Amino acid sequence: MDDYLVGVLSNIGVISFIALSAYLLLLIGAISFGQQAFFAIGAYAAGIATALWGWPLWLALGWGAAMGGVAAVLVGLPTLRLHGLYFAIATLAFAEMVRLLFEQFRYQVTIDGEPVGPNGTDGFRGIRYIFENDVGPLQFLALIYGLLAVVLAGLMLLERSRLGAAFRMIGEDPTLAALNGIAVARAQLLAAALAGALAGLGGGLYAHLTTYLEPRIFDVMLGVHGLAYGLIGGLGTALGPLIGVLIDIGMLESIRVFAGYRMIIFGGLVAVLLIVRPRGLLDERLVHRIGRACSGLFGRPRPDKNGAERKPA
Amino acid sequence: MLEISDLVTAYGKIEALKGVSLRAESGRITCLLGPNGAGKTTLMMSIAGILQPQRGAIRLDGVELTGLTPARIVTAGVALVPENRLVFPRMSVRENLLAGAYQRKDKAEVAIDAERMYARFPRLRERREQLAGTLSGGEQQMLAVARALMSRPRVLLMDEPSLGLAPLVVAEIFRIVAELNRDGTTIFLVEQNAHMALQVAHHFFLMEQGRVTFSGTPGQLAEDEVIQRAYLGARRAG
Amino acid sequence: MTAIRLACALAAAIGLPAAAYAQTRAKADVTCRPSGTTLQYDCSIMLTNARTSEPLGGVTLTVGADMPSMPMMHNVRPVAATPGAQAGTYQARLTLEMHGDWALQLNLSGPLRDRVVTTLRFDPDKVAPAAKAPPRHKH
Amino acid sequence: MVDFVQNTLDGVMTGSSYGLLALGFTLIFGVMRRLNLSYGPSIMIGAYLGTLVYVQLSAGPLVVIAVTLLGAVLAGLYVERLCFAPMAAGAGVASMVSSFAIWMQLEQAAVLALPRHTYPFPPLATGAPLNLGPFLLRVDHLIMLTGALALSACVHLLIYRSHFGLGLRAIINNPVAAHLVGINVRAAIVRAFALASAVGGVAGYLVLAVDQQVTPMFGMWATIKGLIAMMIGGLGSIPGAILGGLLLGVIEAHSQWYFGPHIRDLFAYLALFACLALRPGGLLGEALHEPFERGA
Repeated sequence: MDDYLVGVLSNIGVISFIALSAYLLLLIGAISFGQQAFFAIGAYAAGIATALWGWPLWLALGWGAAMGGVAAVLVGLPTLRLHGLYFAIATLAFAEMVRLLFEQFRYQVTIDGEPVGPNGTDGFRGIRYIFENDVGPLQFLALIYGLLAVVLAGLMLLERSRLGAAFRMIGEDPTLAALNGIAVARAQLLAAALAGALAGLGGGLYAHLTTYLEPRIFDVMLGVHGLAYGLIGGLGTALGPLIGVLIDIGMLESIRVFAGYRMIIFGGLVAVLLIVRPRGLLDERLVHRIGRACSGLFGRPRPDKNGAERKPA
Repeated sequence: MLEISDLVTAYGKIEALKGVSLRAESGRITCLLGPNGAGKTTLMMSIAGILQPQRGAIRLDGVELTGLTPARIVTAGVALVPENRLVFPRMSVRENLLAGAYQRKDKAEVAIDAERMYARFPRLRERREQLAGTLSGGEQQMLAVARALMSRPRVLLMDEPSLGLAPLVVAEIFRIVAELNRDGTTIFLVEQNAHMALQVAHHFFLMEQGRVTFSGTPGQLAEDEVIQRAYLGARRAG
Repeated sequence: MTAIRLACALAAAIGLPAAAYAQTRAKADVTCRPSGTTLQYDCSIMLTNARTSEPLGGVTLTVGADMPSMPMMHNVRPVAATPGAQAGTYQARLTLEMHGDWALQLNLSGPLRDRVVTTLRFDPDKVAPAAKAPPRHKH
Repeated sequence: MVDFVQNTLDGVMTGSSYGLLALGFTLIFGVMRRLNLSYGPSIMIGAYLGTLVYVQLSAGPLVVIAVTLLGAVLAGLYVERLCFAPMAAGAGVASMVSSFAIWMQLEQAAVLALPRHTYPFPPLATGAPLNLGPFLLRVDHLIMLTGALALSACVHLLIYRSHFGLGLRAIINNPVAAHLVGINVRAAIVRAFALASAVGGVAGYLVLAVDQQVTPMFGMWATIKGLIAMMIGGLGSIPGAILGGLLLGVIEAHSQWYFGPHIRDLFAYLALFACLALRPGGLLGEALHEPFERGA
């Protein structure tokens, strides 16, 4: 595969982490415009760990994910109890604050006669772990998709677990969830931490993929894109956001011939798609129908034929 | 005269109205009795145009209303006093009345009608500049009725006006319903309070699970049988 | 900020010795100028060894460009650079989508594998190193 | 002490444009409980048409204002038709994401039409600044402030004294009841959108005339400043929008004076974050209760 295709696939893999991070919060009904902040924190943390402290890659990625999770809990504490819209705007404000703080953040160590490390708006160059340790583009691609597979498996398991059910209940109606004995606040914080760690991990991978970070990369565009993927692809399962990413970057790359007009076509397409399927392609109803169809195939007893449709509120 | 023929309204696949036919004669009080979930509010919302029926027709004095937007239905002369009142909470009583006459162009007449409403509902005059949200249940009900009357409707639909009100206030509401009818307003009343409704109604219908199961005048059925059939579900054979 | 610096220093102490720079590190000086047709630029690149600063000839080099905001979205398909007359000099013609700041990614995939990133501001009439302050709206 | 008052004055001046942007946001949010992320970009489209007319046809300020206003209204209605009208009652989030997709579309369309990074915009006034005692008042800033206050007064009168305003407030209070009293809710929402876009167009014109240049970043800048000012002032509250805008302007002016431009934006976001965490309803609005519908 030529380098360009590997590059695109790597981008798709890395962005999927932030899409899954926003998806996880959408599960509990929280709309976050700020996952790019934890993506940035993870990227800088992992970049510093390998480029400045010489840590091995897996430890650096773990460190990035942990920092993302911790930051998510810290910002989640005062905001998760807020009403949906206020939480969305609070996360936007927090993410912009993180970006502006990174514009002031300077921490450099001289290695080999050269200052290496974040230098405010000039960015953070030289995260050269994959070159120093001879990690080829294909190997790094395998690492990205390996981690993504693990995360997806984890999310699929979560879907079937009690915790997954608790998340969806909170997403539907937090008061009702509390009435059913779910510790709503704790579950929300856990979801925020998981989402923050996911974004942090994605950030760490991104830092090593591009070897170069700059605060402007992590502005509101990235966060809103992450949110949009889940809503385009559908919130039925963890695959939904990935479909959103494929449509977005897959589409952007494939209609490269309209170089200048991509966003015009893509923007219009998303708007029309959301009219037809306001809850995304793979939404809960479709997933439920597929589930019933599959259970029919495998001979499991099927629930009664015309399941009652929910009466709109 | 308001005429409903074979009306079917569904939420997705669930048919809330399974072919309802009934009439509300002009100048009379017609009442619709039935338990919760019989489809009474669905019928009211279908008449008012908030819900679009799948089949059947709604006509007012021969004019077809089915499929019109709520605004056009108000122009045709229908006014609905909705279930649990839906006053405009953060607007004053006066502004709620003005909103009721939103479609009317005759500003002077509207002012006279407003005075007339204050005369009929003295409590509203006292609370004229107060935010509607701060009124008591009974006062909000009177405001909702007054607001509906401000559009000078040919027929006034009332969806469970006694809901959640103290007995004293319920008696007051029904006195007003009778008084409005005496002044010439055709009223189509949906109620669960069968006892009070039967005292004012000239004609009534019973409804169960989206179907009309009885039509007649209060005298025809003894009150207890009405209640027994409407709420306790008479044996089909009976 | 000092708290963060302390935490970083501590982390460095417990970290393993900084990875030895087995690989040679490349350094790049990039100058671009408008090629006449709008949004198209001719760039000449000088690759040198970061430590010994002698020119790096015979490297297969591709040049890609990312818009700093949403890099994975507004990017330009990488172009292969053609070696210039002297050793270590390369030429590449870039077609961008927009004026403004672009981060040029120089990918070395020849005998030596490395990536160097420089940010330049591309205007219709001139190309300059990105100014210190990003072109944020003045307000 | 003089600096303090001078900064506050400057802050009030720039804050007035934030107030107008917030006013436009509040009108849309008030009527439909929906967030329109394309609000800034639709104003930018109007501004780009304005600068096009100014550059190509060297039109006078009045023509540029008219074109900017008309462009903003047309772009605003385009957004309403595509992102908000077809959405079912429950699809709040879907229409917000759809408005984001259209934001991308409008921004790229503007960049394609006028690829250069900055374009000139006719200045409001070019006279020397007036001095009022020890303080300096730029003439164009003064015009912006008076223009903003005058416009918000007009909008206030329109909302609280006119027939159209009565209908709009009824919809804000209870959309179903608004239907029942015979208000054509659909048409009223479209008119509210047009009004909000027009207000945004004026705000955009004033800001860009003071700045004398327009960049594609203006769309995002306007959306975010309008959003912050609305949130500080209080959702759906018209006086709150103006107050929120002025307050934001003052906070920014002082933080810029003491800490520099980068920290200025940081303080603006800090103010917003603190306001949300401590008083979600904002200064004058009341906190939202009904859930922000997640989808049909």
